Amino acid sequence: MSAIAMDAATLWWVLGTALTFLGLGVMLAAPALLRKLLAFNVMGSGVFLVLLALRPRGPDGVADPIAQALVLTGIVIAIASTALGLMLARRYHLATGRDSLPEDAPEGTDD
Amino acid sequence: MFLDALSTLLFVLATVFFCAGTIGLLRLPDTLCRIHALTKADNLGLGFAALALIIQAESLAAAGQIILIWLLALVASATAGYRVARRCVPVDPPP
Amino acid sequence: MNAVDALLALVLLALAVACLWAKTARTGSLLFITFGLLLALAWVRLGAIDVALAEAAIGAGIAGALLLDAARQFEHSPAGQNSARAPSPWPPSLLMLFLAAVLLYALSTIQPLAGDATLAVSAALESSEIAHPVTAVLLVFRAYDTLLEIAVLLVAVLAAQAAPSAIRASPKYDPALAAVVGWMVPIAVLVAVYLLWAGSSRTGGAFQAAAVLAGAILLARFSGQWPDADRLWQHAGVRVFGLVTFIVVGLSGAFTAGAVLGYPAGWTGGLVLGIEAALMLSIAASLLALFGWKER
Amino acid sequence: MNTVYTLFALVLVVNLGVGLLRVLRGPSDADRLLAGQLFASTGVALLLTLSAAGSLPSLRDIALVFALLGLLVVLAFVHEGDAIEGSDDVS
Repeated sequence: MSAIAMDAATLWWVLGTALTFLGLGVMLAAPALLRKLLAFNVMGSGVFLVLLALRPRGPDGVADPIAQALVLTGIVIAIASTALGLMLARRYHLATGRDSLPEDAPEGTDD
Repeated sequence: MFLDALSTLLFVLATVFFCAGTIGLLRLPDTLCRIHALTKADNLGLGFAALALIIQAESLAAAGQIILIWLLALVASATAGYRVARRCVPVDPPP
Repeated sequence: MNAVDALLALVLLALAVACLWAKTARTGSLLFITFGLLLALAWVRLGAIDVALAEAAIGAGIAGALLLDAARQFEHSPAGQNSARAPSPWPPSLLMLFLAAVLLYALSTIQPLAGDATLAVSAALESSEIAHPVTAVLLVFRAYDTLLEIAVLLVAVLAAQAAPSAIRASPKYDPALAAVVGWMVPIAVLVAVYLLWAGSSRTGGAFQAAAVLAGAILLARFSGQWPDADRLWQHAGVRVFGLVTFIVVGLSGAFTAGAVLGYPAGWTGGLVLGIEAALMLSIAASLLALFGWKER
Repeated sequence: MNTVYTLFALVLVVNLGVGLLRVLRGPSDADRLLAGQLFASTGVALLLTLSAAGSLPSLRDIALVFALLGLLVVLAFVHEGDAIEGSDDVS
């Protein structure tokens, strides 16, 4: 694939790293709350990919059961916190009509 | 041996329909037209692939599950096409 | 098959970028759903079939419905223009690049080895009386974690309910949709029970089953079917049932098996299945509660 | 048979890659949704093929979930009735 001899696991943890920091960057920089939540989820997926790809596979090609259990737990927690975040963002929007926090709002777009 | 050849043939047919579906999705001019690509070409492709895999299935239960999946996909995409089309077309049909 | 992996990874990366820089909240949500769909395929390629099943049900199904539901509200708001502003790039992205490079370097020096814990799992699998290793880890070896996870889910639900929920219009009746959903929902419920049962011997389990179950109820809800059954799900008792069952069985393990969250020999399979069934109902009800749905 | 499975899987992933153009380009969200549905049915075919190739019966369960919950996203998308939207909004 490239200069580094890339096996399948390497491919996935490289992708995982890319997704993690894409997500983190957008989560920090984006003003809109919903975009922050999307970024949070992308970041989470990236972390899960790194976590799983780093574990060696079992003899039958099945991924490590402990890593799988951790990621499963993580997915459920991620959806719970996303739902909570969405709920807060919606209530905030209903109350103020904004979709981003005032200190994050870019100049001139905040009415 | 004959069954393998039959499966391969069905896979080739599935390839044709899947590619047609994807090309349709890209090339057709508007949303309503593009629904065709989803509901017709792609489901035929999936149907041929399912048929090819049923021939190779290791048990009756596996074959049954593949058929169920195909039926569900058919119904789901037909309904999806209908709902999306309703959204694109302004007039309600006469009661 | 490496070409399949590489292509899949590229598509995932493109989707993630498009999702994060999407013009509107709704476009972003749609792209995220597609991302989740393909991520499930990536999990399959990684051999993590349990995770793939959960991602297909939760990531692409439930999360998609949640996000689209929320995005609609932001779409119609006058301030919705704010989200059109893509994140302003430079200083953080340089930092991100630097951190990514550091992490990549660190990861490249790690030699993947089967750790002691992994070896312990495969050694102890025989005595745990559960054939599927992931289920054994979740409910036998790491039962504390799962117990607390359910508690966290309940806390999230409680917090979400502290904010009064938005009121939605009940959907218009559509005969064609009602007919389709009318036979799809029973199949989905059946699939949920099947996944729960499958979890004791192969891929499946409470989380995946719960997500499918919640999906089934949402299907019914979006088409305006079975409102009475839907109301039953909103009862708080359903949400805590799983946690209570888990705690009761866990505590009784102190007397019957000599350890809290232990299972008496010979009973593990049945008890775990019972706990998982209770958890399935509660997780599904909690996921539904997180939608904050209240009909007009 | 395994070569055939591999080739077909590759064809499907290439289809996903090409279909990505429609997802990215839109122009309307309805188009993205349709492309996403196309991804779902391609994904079902891919899962069934991989299940046969690797003798992994569990992959069929995932395909089943894909087929069941794909409709959920569509219904969430169109849920609030029949707003006019689609072919006319060009970005």
